[in-house]
Amino acid sequence: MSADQKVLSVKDLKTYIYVNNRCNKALDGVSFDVYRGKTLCVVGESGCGKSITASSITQLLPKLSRIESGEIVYHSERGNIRIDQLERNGPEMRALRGAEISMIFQDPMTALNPVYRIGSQISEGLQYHSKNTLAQLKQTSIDLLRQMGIPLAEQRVDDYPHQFSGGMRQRAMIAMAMSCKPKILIADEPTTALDVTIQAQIFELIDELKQRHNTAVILITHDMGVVAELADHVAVMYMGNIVEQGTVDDVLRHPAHPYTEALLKSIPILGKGKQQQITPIQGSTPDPYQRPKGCQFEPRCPYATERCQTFPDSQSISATHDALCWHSEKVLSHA
Amino acid sequence: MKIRFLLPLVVTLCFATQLLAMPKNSNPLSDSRVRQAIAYAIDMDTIQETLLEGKAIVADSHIPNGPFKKPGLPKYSYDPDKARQLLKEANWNSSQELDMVYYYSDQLTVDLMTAIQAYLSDVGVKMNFRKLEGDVGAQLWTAPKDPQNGPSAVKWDLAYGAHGPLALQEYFSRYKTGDMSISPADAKVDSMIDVLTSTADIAAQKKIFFEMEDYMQTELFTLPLYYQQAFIYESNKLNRNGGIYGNPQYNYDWDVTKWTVEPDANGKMVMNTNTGPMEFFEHPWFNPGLFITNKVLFDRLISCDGGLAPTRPKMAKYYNLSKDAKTLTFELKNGLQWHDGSAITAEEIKWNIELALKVPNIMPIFKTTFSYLEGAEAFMNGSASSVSGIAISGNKITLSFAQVDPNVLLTFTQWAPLPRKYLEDVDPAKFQQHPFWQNPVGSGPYKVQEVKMNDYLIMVPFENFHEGVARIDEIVAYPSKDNDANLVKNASAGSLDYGFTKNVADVKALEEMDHMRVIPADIPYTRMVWFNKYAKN
Amino acid sequence: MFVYFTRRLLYLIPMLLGISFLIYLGLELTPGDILSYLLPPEAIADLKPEELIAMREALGLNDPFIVRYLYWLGGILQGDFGYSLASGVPISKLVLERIPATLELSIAALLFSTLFGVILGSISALKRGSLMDNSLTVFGMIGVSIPEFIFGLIALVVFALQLEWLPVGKRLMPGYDSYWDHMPHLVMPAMVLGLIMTAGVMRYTRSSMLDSLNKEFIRTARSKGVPEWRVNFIHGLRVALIPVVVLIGFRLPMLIGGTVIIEQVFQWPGIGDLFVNAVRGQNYPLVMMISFLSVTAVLFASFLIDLLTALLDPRIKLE
Amino acid sequence: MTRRPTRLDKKFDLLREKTEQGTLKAPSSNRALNKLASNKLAVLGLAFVTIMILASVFAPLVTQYDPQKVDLRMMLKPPSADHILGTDKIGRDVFARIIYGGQISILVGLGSALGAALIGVSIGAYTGYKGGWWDSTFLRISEVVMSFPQIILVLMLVTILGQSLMNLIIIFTLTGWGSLYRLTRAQMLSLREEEYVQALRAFGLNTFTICFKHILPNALGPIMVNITLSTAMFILQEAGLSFLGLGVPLNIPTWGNILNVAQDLRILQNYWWVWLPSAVTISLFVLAINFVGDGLRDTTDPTMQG
Repeated sequence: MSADQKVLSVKDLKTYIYVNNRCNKALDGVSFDVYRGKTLCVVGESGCGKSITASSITQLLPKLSRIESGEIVYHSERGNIRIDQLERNGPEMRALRGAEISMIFQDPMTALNPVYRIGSQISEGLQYHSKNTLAQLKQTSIDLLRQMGIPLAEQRVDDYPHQFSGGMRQRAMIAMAMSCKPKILIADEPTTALDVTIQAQIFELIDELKQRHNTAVILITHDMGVVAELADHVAVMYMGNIVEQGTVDDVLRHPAHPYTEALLKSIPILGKGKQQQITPIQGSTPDPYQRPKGCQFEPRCPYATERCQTFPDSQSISATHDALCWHSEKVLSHA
Repeated sequence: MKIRFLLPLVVTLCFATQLLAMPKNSNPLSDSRVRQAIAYAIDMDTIQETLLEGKAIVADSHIPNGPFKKPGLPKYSYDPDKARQLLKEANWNSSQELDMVYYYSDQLTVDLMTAIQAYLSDVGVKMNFRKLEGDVGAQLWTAPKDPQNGPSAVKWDLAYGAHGPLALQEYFSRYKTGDMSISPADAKVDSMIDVLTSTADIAAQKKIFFEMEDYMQTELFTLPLYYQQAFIYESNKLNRNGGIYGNPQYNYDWDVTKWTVEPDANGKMVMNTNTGPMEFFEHPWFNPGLFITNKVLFDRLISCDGGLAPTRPKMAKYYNLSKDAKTLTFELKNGLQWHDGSAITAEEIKWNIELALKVPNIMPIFKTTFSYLEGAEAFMNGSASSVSGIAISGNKITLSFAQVDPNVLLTFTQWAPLPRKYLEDVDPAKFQQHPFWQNPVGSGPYKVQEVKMNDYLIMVPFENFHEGVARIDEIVAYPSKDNDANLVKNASAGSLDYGFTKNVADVKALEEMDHMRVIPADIPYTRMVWFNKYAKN
Repeated sequence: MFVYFTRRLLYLIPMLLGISFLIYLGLELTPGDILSYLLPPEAIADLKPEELIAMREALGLNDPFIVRYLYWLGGILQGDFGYSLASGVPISKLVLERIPATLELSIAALLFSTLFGVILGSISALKRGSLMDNSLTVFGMIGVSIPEFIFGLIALVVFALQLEWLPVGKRLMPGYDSYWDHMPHLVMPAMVLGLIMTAGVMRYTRSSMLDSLNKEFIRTARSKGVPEWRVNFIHGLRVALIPVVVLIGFRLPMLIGGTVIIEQVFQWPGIGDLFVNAVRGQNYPLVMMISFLSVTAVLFASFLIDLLTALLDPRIKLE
Repeated sequence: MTRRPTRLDKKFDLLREKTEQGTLKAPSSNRALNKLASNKLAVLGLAFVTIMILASVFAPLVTQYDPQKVDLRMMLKPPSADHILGTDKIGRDVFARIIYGGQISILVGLGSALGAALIGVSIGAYTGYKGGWWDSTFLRISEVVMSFPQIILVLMLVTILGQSLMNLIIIFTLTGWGSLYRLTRAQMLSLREEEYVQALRAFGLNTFTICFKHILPNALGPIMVNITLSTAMFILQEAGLSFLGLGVPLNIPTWGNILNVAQDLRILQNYWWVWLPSAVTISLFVLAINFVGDGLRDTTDPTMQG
């Protein structure tokens, strides 16, 4: 994996949320890289900071939150751009959004503006990132919809979101995200609000687009099955940290962090039959305002020792594989 | 006839004068001492100075100051001790609450009621007041079935109101037994009223007025509070050119044709005033002079001075009232015209009088005058097709009366004939609702030019007016009632050149404006407190 | 959509019938007497009871209730709105004469308040928590806390009497030929009524806009890289407007009610003025018809607002 | 190229610092009350409303003057040590009249709002929960009532019932219950689908108990907000009716009736102390109530954060 393939690197990113006059350290030092034409899956329980990571990259954070420190570097064709230093909704940031980095959101029901036609919403970004006539814009919307596999695209382009089914809306969202052929596509749990049967179609579509346009994909999910299917790289998050990251093979087959291990044990794997043993993760996620002192997973960790009272350093397992645990060797050998 | 029948009663009652200072029934207000105590308790002089801002005259009778008022009537000047003493003599029960009613919705009335309440409570009389709602007339004046013993058919004890009749006799004639809701039959009053309403001779009138005033005020049948004045206001742009001032609620010789106004930028003389029509022109047979329209759109047969004493013929070439006051003769001027150019005929005057007899709501003195005509009764009950007491020959009209009406000339100074051809089909019961009153045709110095019902009315001089064409080019009347709520606003903004008001607060404000002048006018308009003297149950 | 609106229109009929019955029932209970309006109280004192009875009979005040109601309703269906008891003028004429004045005043006030309310409300929402937002909120609240007639009277004293910038009141004056001549007269009443209503629209726009700015589609729009004004107005305000329009529909009765007092202050010869006079004079037919017509107007206007909402909100068409 | 710090940044820095030092106080258990207390305007409003209510109730302790005590020799005197707000047209103490006037005005406002709430909430709660024929009937009735311009309905009822204090409260109640009814009904419609209600029903509790004892308390927040706002509205309406001469009879001192003298332009322009104090009192009182209502709304509405 050479460095010129890298499109995005995030280093020691800290993003805090200040709601209700309190400070929630939602991301507390997150680092990872994203490569052209590869899929990075970010997994973790809800509230672990997956979505904040995604919105930090596009600076689409809630109003009462801010990037405290760290770097987000976008390696564009024109050179490196420090996203974290751009003004949130300033012109430079806007030039990246949609055109270079685009997003797909969790709930296609609410992510589309109910009062505008699908077509105009798809081409809205294009309108700002390229010079096109209205007719061209419409044609592009139709083409995109057709690519997304929507039948009768010429007619449906004039429909309103409420006239679309959930799956179709998410396809329209993807069409919208892909309209400017971005370098990075961030999909934030794109299928949680959809039927299981539709989920597979959506993922297939994303994968196909990735391959066709050589787009880097950051897929945020909590579905390990999806990870196994789609990911090139995996980052596992827990309480605002990436506790383990590596290639899909590294992480799924050789988990080096007790949380990853527990996570994998807690979900059934399709095809393994009734005999498989499912062990839920003991304890519950701590209150973000009353965090444990050292390792965040320590209170729930079966490997916990005295040492875990201090925050662990990143342990390199291999060139592609890191874990944030004092006992990663033990975990590795256990598996 | 009646007098002869009642004489013995009067004599009997004269013996009973000693007994008069006793309650006549269970109602303490039937005791004159209680009524007098109430009068002594109220400091009218202070009220006049302060609340009324000096813009009124303290009253000592129904009748306003003038030749018909007896000098030295009892005044009941403020004397709370006397009041307390009288109440004690009359065994006033201090737990009793008097119920006082009124019907005006202005602030001044409420303030006055509050002040009176305070004065009464000072001498130990509890009083609560309330404004009458709904059918005010019925609540005030429903007379009991038995005029002698009652019981009262109305609920109140005291009522505050005003009486401003055109003829002085009317002040007292309403006390006649059976007509009023408040005073048990009093033969002495009845007999005096009979004399009062049938005497045309001035000296005899004066005598009976004096007698009546004295009796009413001594017994304090009703407590007169103050004489209301009317206040004429004019802008400095207006010039009457010698025209006199008088009672602005009625018609008098004010020579409106001679008035001038400073011309506007276009050289046009425009006089702005209020009391323009709001939904319709109010007909001139009920309020003959309250509204500018009734004053200038219609003409009268006789003219009078500012105090409403008949002075000269107007539409008539001459008039003559016979010595016995039972025959009145007019001759109309030649060539009199309505605003549409058609001639005014003597025959039309007769038709007008006959119509007036059938219209229910016309001014009471008009009604009295016309109903005293010979044959009026027969005409009213349908047994005659016309009134026999009206004779026409050419331009001459002769009215023969069955009964003497002391106010017959007064009637003709105020009553205005109307053009027959527009009103031929009118239903007398719905006289006011006739379409004629949307744009009336009259005979006065001004005629209607443009009616914009809710915005304004423009009147222009009538080119064939028999006393010469009026000089002001346009009278613009903005819609209002006779008490214009927007008077001060419009006057400050300079959009009122003439009008009159009885509202003391408005007068003060007008006086403070440099461009306006205010001329007070004495009018027969007495504010009083009526006592309900019937027993109540 | 056509079916939806036809149904919506048909639904008005039983509603109007119910209202008409209630109005008639209510006014039949009035203790007032038309004679009290026709004659001043002093005059009634001079009339005999039998004269009063005769006058009442002549005015048709003695028929049984249901007969009077049916007559009234029948009349309305034939376009006969009855006659004013005071003048005998057809009510339709009286009302028609007054409609332009009231329509002018209320439309001016409505436009003014909508325009300013929406603009200020959006600014408030976008600058949420800023000094601007807080002062607008406080001013808005002060605005709705001052009794409207005091507001009107003070405006009148200041602008008409002291500064002499605007006429003191009234509408048409002699010599006005063009329709626009009387516009200076409209300024003050419309502004006073408009300002009072602005506060409400502003407040509602602010919260609706805040609501809309918190929606997911705002983030979607931002993720496309479009400029902020487009995010805020084309996406945020456009969606926020739907409930604002609905609110304006709800407030139409308030608008008509507001004209009642404002017309009194500024001598504006509209329906409100006619109504107050009719109430004071217990002119039954007139009070009944104006109430009925104002409710009809409100219902019809809310129907129009529904139409407008449907135009603004494509989701409604399915229902 | 660094971002310039904004107003928010400072706040964030402070919060972050406190968090890191561990000095940030944990929020008190009652979040709603806490929030109301942190809303300065609402606290100020509540204080003013409380003071005015107390002053009115204990009026004789606040002022030595009788509000009805006429002194014709002392009319229209400007504020002085004796009469801190001067005297009115018949020499009554303006301050005393405002304090005593508060009794009636607040009674009209609050009484009508509570009356309207009683009718609106009980009908709304019951029919909203029960549904069916009664529900649709009352829904229609409320639609009819609410499509009337309020003042037109009020004026109509004033002519029917006549002008008196009690009648005014009844009229305001009759015309004002609609919005509370709608509100309660809407709350009921959503709450009755909640699982705990299903559970209560499964226990066999009767409708009345479920409705008023178990569901209604959960809908009280918005209802309270509405009651405060109605109170403000009725106080303003009382003043409006006084202006038309159709409100509380003029002999009873109310803020509206005291203010009514401002119609006399001479008073309005020359004797400010006769009308301005009552205008200010009405406006401040209404404003204060509105602040309280807004504060309450913010605390009871979970979607409003920040």
